[in-house]
Amino acid sequence: MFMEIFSVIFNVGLTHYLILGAIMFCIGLLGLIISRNVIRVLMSIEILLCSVNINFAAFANYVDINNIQGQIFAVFIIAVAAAEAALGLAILLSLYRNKPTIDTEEISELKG
Amino acid sequence: MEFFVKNAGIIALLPLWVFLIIMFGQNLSIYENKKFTLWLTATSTFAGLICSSFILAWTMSHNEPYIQNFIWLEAGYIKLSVGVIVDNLSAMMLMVVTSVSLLIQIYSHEYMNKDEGYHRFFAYLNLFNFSMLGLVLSTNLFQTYIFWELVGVSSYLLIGFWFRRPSASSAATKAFIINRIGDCGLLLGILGFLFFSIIFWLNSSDVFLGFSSLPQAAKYVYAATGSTPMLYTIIAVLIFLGPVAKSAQFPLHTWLPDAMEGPTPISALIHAATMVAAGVYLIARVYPIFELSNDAMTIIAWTGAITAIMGATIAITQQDIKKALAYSTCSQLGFMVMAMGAGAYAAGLFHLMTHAYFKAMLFLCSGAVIHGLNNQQDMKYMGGLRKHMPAVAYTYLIGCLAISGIFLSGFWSKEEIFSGLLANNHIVLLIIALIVAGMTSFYMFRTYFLTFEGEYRGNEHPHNASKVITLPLIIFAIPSAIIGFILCGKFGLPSFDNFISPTHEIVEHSENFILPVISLIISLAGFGLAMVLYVDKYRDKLNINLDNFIQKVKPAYNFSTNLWYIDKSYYKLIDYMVIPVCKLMSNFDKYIVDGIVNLIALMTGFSGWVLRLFQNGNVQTYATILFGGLMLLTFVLTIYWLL
Amino acid sequence: MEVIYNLFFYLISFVLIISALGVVFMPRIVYSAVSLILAFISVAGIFVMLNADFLAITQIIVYAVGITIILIFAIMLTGKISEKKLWIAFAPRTLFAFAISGAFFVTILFAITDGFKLVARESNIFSATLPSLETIETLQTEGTTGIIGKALFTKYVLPFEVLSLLLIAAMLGAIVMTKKSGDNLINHTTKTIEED
Amino acid sequence: MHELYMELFNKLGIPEIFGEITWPIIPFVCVAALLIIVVLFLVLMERKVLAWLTIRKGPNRVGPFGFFQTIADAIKLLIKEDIMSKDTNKILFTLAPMIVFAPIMVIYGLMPFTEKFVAINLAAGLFLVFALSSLTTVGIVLAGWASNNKYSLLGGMRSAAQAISYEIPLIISVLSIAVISETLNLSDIVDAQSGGISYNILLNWNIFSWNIWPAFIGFIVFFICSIAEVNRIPFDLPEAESELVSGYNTEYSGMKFALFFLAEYSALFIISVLMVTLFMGGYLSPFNGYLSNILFQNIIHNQIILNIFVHFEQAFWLLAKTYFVILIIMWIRATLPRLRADQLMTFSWKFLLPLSLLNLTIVAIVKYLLNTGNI
Repeated sequence: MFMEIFSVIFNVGLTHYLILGAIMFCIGLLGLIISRNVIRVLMSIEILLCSVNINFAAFANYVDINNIQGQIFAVFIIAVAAAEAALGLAILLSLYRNKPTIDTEEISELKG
Repeated sequence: MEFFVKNAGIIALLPLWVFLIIMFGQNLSIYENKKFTLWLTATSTFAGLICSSFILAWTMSHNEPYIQNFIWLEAGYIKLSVGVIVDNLSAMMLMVVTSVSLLIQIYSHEYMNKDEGYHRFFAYLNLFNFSMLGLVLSTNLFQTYIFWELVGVSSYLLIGFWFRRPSASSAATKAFIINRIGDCGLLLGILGFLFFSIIFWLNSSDVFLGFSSLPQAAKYVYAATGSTPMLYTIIAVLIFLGPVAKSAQFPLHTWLPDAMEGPTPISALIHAATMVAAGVYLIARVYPIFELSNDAMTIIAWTGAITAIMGATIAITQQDIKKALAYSTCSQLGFMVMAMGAGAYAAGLFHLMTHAYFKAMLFLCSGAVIHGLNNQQDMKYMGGLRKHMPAVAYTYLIGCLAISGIFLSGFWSKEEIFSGLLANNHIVLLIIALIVAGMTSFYMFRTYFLTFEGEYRGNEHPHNASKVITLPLIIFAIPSAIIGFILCGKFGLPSFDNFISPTHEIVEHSENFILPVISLIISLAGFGLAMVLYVDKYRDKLNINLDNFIQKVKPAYNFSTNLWYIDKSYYKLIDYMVIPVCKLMSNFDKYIVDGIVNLIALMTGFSGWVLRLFQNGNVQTYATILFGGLMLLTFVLTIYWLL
Repeated sequence: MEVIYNLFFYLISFVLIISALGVVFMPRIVYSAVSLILAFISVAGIFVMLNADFLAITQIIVYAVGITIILIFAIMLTGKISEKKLWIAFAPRTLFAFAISGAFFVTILFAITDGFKLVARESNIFSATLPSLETIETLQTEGTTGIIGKALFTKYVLPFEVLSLLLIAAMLGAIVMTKKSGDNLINHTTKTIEED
Repeated sequence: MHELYMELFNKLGIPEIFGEITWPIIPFVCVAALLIIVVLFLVLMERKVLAWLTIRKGPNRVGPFGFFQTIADAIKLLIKEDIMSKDTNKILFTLAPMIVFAPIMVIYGLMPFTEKFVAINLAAGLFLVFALSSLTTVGIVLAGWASNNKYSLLGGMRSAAQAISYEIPLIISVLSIAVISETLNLSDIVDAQSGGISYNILLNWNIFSWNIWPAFIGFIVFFICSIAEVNRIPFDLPEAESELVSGYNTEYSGMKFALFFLAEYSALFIISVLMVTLFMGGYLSPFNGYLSNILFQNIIHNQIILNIFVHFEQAFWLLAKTYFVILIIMWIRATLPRLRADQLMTFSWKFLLPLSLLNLTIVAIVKYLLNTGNI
């Protein structure tokens, strides 16, 4: 009984990758919300995107090995992430120029 | 030759390109030389003219029309398409439009040269050319409608060309609104027709509303509405409403005289030769629909007749040279529509063609006169201009002879109309037509004598028109003089009837010489009356006092100068009927509709106030709320999915 | 071989999770950046294990180099501030964040394992097993580049083109936003040097 | 080879799994040894060549003609005190040289030195080479930042800007090679360059089917960009002595400096190998077939031994071409002055990038015409 459960857990399959993706997603989510530093928020967003990519690649490998469409989507996500990072930096810098802070607690221009 | 036919769409697209080039490039330095715009425009139109002549030659030898279609939009099972049709009718119209428009463009270069809106003018001109040629080349009613509207827009833009003048902008608005009434009718008619014939089109191999299957479709609709012939007549009359507005027929004609506020070349091109003729063209295109309903035909014929006589009576008393010509146009269009309605299909189109040339020329002559007198339009201040501008005077004379039906082209086309009316037993209409012909002759020569003969009564020093202006006039004089004779179909010459209506049964005219002789006599009588009344020499000799003469026929004279009181009654109608209703509706809108909207706005504002409490300005808090919601959603969905 | 594969998976996953946690919880932002590089390279390793060689290399070249350098530049350009220790926020939302991500993880885990069942996984769509050895063999010798390239230029050509537009728009946007007002973009460098 | 290795484990009674795990490490050990030797030789070569070009004597005290000079240098670096100033960021300061050095070492494993001597033969090897070589930039930036020295920081920033700018034309020019040979595998790229252009005598020499001919513009772009990528004169702005003291490695000494030094020279070597592999036929001989086949086939009849000779000959050709390229790079170092920072950027974006795109277009068109048989 114990050996059976151990072998199920130990032998890596799709589920393992999905769980890994979920863990990464939760870590990214955590970082996105709790960080006080804008740059760290950007980093957390990258982690979020990475976790999605892991899931895509895992599905491509286990479900759609002949067409690997998941990988193609991951390529798109990577490109979008690059654009997002560049724009994030640009926004950060123009923010920093207008109000010299990168502390999210101090940035509250959206207050309604 | 096949090449030109297969690429006939290019003729229409060339002006569009030129329009875009001029419109988007008019601030570039290259446009400081105005010749660039002229060359661009004239070259494209000339290319169109060459293509059109090849197409015309092709249609001479081919009876089957060439049709090309592209599906433009699909909505369910309704497929609407655009395309190109090349048959005798469109070939003729192409020829007329491109040739008239080329000459007028050259003329405009001189006429508009000092104007600041030169490039805009040419851009609009090209837009008009595009829409008119597109209209001519349309394969189906739907496409026709699109270009119909485009033609209206370019007409609107050009009437209001000098938009800083209040009269011009209000004239443009008037033209637009009145055309809207007609277009509304046309659209309703097309939709009604489509509604009854939709099953026919689905089974047909032709495109929806295609002209080539229109006769069968009309028969189908006639059968479908068989129990209520009234319905079919209503549809036909609704379709006819489009031409009524566009061709300035009786109830909706009031915009055309006002449209003379636009530049004179525009009056010549759009409001005399081509666009107003589009109505007649449309009647010709959908002739199979009208043919089936006698009531509709009668309505058309009588509308034409009333317009013809009304235009003629008003034109007699006009002092403004362009207004006189405008009412003359009205009257001539009435002639054509009357011919169409009476069954003389080819005669109407023949008159359309001849009229296009001589009326364009007449307008250009009047433009030359106005230009030469520094924008003086009133004939009171003209006279004796033959000495100052002989070329203009002689071409104007040729035009007058042509329109009055004294031997030149108008004679032949009018003669066909008369014989067509006679052949279809419309004796009343024939009498009206003959009277109108006499009046035409009278008022045209009245304008001629007032303008070019006698003593000069104005203050400005008249100067002669330049070569660029006179050259198009002289070129125009040639077709105005001879085209009727060439195509009359008698004396072994080619017959316009055979060319234009190979599919329609040709009405055999009774070859009598009485009718032409009568019409000639009547025209000459009109000419004589004008000479007696308006040439000082003869008037003095016969001792006629014009003012006394007018006093004697005061009620009729007032009726005519007040434009049959139509405009005034329209204004009264609007004042006492439309505006109160509008006020009522406005109040409804203000207090009830707005009240509901304001209530909703208040509610939104309140909920916004509540939601604003969540907005503390920190983006991450928003992210928390967002992901919290996402988490809840995921949770619920997972539970729902697994259980 | 299977055992090695599994061991490698756990090794890389461990490094990945630790470095991802490092990104979030490192007190100094530069360490976070270095930790991020490690995380990205680990993700590339995961891709290699999933027979996605093209994706792994793209991951390195875009994430581990491109994005990381952008982030390091951002750290350096805001140097004065980032040296102050801006750690996690002590605000009510931090508590919420822990709760939400925890609940999220549990929910996803619940969904993936079909209600925490360890054995009976055949019933749902995740019951896919490792593909056949020949397929993996061909993928490993020929690589996935060819397949992805063909797909990008045939089936996905429209998204691909739209993506190129997006990248251009992002580039232009970034340039316009970071440009100081009144800067002459073209001659800026030469001008400053001439002034010096 | 693999079986032999496993048999060894069997005989010694060690579980096979350790063999499986250690087997992939062996090529890296070989590569590391190769790397050390190459760098030792390159340093000596550079000093000798520069001396020759500037009519000096160069190192001539240690050993015959100063051949052991670099070994002495290496020993000096190893036993030197490792200084770290007070305000440096200790962790990153230590980590940076490793981040710079490690990817280059992996790239050595990807290179086809001979037909068989390829540690990792990947399908997308070419792509991986560029991914890894760009990783070094991160290390340099971190080194500059961790030094807590403004010259170092400037050097690091410049290096990053330069690397990113020059990587784009570099990769686009390499893309043309991928288009020509329809693969990203480095061995296949080399094989695709064999055979000449015709079966005629002389025209069947490999030299005529080198990629340098169809992608000549690409070769020029690649050559310039590769000099910039390894930060050598005239593109050595990150470590310009006259402006930035020594750029990002100003604060480094001892073993950490040695790592930078090692990385720099191995990058020079590896980029030359890459250039030779992509454009000049790699390990192939420029003639039709290998010389050793012709020379020894009547003397040695054992095919295996003959093959070993062929492998050595392949290594010889590769090294000969590589050192030729390195010689030219050194020659350029001795000849040209350093560029200005803005000239560097303008040159890359406004000149090299369009040129590389032009090259790609030409190659693509030629390839299309060849494939459709229109030429």
